[in-house]
Amino acid sequence: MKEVFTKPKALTDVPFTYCPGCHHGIIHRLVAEAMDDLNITEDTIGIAPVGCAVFAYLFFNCDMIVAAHGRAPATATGIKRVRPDNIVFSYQGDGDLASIGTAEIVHAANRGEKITVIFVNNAIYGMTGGQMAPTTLQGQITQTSPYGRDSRTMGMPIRICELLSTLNSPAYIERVALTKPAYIVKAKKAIKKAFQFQVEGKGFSLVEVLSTCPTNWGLSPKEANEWLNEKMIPYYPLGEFKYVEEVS
Amino acid sequence: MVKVIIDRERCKGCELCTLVCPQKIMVMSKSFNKKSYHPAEQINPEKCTGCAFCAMTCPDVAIEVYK
Amino acid sequence: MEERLLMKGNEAIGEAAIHAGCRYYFGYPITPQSELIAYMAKRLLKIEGATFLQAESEISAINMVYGAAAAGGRVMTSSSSPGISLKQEGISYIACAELPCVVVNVMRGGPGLGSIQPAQGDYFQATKGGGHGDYRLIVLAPSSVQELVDLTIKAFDLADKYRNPAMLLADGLLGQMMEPVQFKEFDEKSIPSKESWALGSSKGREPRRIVPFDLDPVELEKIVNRLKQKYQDMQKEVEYELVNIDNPDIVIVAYGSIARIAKTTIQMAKKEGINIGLIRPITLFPFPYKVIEDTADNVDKFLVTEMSLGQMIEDVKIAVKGKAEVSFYGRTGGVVISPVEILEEVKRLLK
Amino acid sequence: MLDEIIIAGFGGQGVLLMGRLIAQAGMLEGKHVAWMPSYGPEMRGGTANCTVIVSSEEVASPVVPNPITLIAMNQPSLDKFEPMVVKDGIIVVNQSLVSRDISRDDIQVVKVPANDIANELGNLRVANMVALGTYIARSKSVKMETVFEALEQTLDKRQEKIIALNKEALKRGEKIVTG
Repeated sequence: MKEVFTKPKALTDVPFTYCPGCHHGIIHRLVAEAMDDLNITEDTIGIAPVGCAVFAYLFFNCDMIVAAHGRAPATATGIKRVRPDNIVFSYQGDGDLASIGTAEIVHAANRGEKITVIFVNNAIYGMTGGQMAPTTLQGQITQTSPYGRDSRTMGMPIRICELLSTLNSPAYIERVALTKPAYIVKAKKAIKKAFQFQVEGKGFSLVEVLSTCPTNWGLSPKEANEWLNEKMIPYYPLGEFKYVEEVS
Repeated sequence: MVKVIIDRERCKGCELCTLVCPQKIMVMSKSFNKKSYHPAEQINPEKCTGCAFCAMTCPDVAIEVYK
Repeated sequence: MEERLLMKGNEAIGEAAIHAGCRYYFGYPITPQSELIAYMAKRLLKIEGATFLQAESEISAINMVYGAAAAGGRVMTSSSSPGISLKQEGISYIACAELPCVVVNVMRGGPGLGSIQPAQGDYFQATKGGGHGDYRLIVLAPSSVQELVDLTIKAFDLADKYRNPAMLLADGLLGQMMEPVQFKEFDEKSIPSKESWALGSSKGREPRRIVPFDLDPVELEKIVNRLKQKYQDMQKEVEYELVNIDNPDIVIVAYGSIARIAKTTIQMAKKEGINIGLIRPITLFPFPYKVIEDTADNVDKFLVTEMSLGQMIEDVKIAVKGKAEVSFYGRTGGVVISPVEILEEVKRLLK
Repeated sequence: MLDEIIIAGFGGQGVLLMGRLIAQAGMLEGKHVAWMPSYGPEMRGGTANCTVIVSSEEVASPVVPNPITLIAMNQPSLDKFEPMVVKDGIIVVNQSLVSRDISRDDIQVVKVPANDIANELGNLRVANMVALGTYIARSKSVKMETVFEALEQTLDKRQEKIIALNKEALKRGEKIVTG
């Protein structure tokens, strides 16, 4: 029989540690598929963040390192500068990338570091139990916005793709979602493209993946998908924000 | 002939596969696995078109599809 | 004999690092070490394959060091007191991950933003870990521009030998002053290969994972105990200088630039018939407890002088074990002690 | 031999370079030397000073509270450092910018109209070299030829004219002492 769909080789056999319905697993798989497709697994060095994905180092069949909270782009920079021939990716959540690590991601992007960033935006802090993230939607209830996020005192949710697209240096930036098979197909293409850009030495690439956190949102996986479609996508529009053919 | 293999022990019963199956032949089992989840299972396998949407959407890489 | 060059301390550190094969530098400007970052830029940007990067912050810089060290690069960062505080989290990670790197601290007055004048208020931070958790740095304390060179090179070698961060603990006085220096020939082949543990291509081997944590406390304790063993092994690296230690009236214990100032005090005292000895720790971690203890068997007065409220004195007291009286003289906030002040204190103690 | 010198003046008068040349020359003559600048915000427009030690023995403290020699390039520097000079020490004072007399009578004073001479040479910026020339002639801590050599090593070799002008200024300063 012909394989239509099997587990990518760039994933280990270790079962994911995520909650039922959490999109991290899908994203891990898409990253692994991209590594398989481009035949780069043996040359890839991955960086796990602090957050739910801290265990990502267990799941990928390549060299991995765990970075300090928010500092993955800096750690990636150090690795890539020493090993420019390796493929370096960081995997970061919204608290990690868009709050504590804002300076690191902005400056790595602005320097045009030749790295690939997978940014998982689920609008909440997962590992610490559901606190407000910089990407939490207006009115969204979390442990630290118990009456709903109030933009008058807590600011508006940060749109990272839009923010980074104002910079000159990034080569490729796209936002995707995973709530429908069609979206997953697009997300896979985007993640592969982000790695492809690095293989071709084109520069900094980032894919923001809108994802669910059923546990901390207090929704079933099905309801979480619906909430993401109805609430998140209108505020975080999907699509390509930056695509530079040739980087000078 | 399509063959869908579900790793019952990897499955966490999130039901996402049941939502995307165009043939509505992915359902949740009444039995439970060692982690105490009701794993997904396929009914009426002859109706399966092999679109692999179930596998694509599975967050735990618990589904494989062969043709 | 190698050529003598008149070099500023900060620049001498930079040249020594490059001399020792350091090809990766990440830093952020701060007085009084800014000549060092500028020097690294000037030199490394002209070396093919090397990296000089002015990071967005000290925090980023140390995490770039973490990445570069994990990838097997000979890597350095430098800063001064407030900037070193910002690096502490990263240093703790690097220590836990057992990666080698060199961190230079050209100390200035503190606490807070402090002053930009020379001080020694970061002794505790440097020698007791500095960040969170049970760990230690190798800490070397130069007291001349030549020693800035020699100990920078040594810091890289010890960092590699123990796979542990090493700190060069200088101060603004040493960083800013100029003295003649010589560079001994350095054999780049002496740099140990990192291919057995560094991240890179996993072709033909199992993928590697550098993980500075373990959520299982029993497993984490094993890691920390392994570090402890390493710190015990480091004890054999103890280094110190003894001056006039045969039967002195009193022994001064001082490190870095203050030890040099104390040497002038010793010369001045000699003219007045006072016999002062000096113990100058060159390694602050590991600390030379034994030589101080042995000296305490024959001398009943110790004077510790520091540009702080008194930090190293605690280690001296541990070493002396109550066998002698240990006094302290210090200035803080960036005020440099003069040889005369120390002499007056010695006379007061000998009365 | 030992000289411990504090050189002080306005920022921009080139006092750090004066000290650097003494140290460099001392090193070239095989002596022990140390050079220590004041640093910080005062360098920008305020006063600047540096300490230089030239010695036949190893240099212990690079910090010199009581210099053997003071080169005071302006009045505030004289006011600040005059009381610190050791008994029987030397003060080289830039007469062009200091109007008052030295108040102490236990030290030797050498006056040099550094800015006036520099002005005669057509470039006020070499006033520092005039004063340096005077100091070297008076103290003999290093030889004038070695200072020339240090000058050539320190300044950009392509600026031959500047080097020549600096040497001229050093010689003019020397003449204040040698006559």
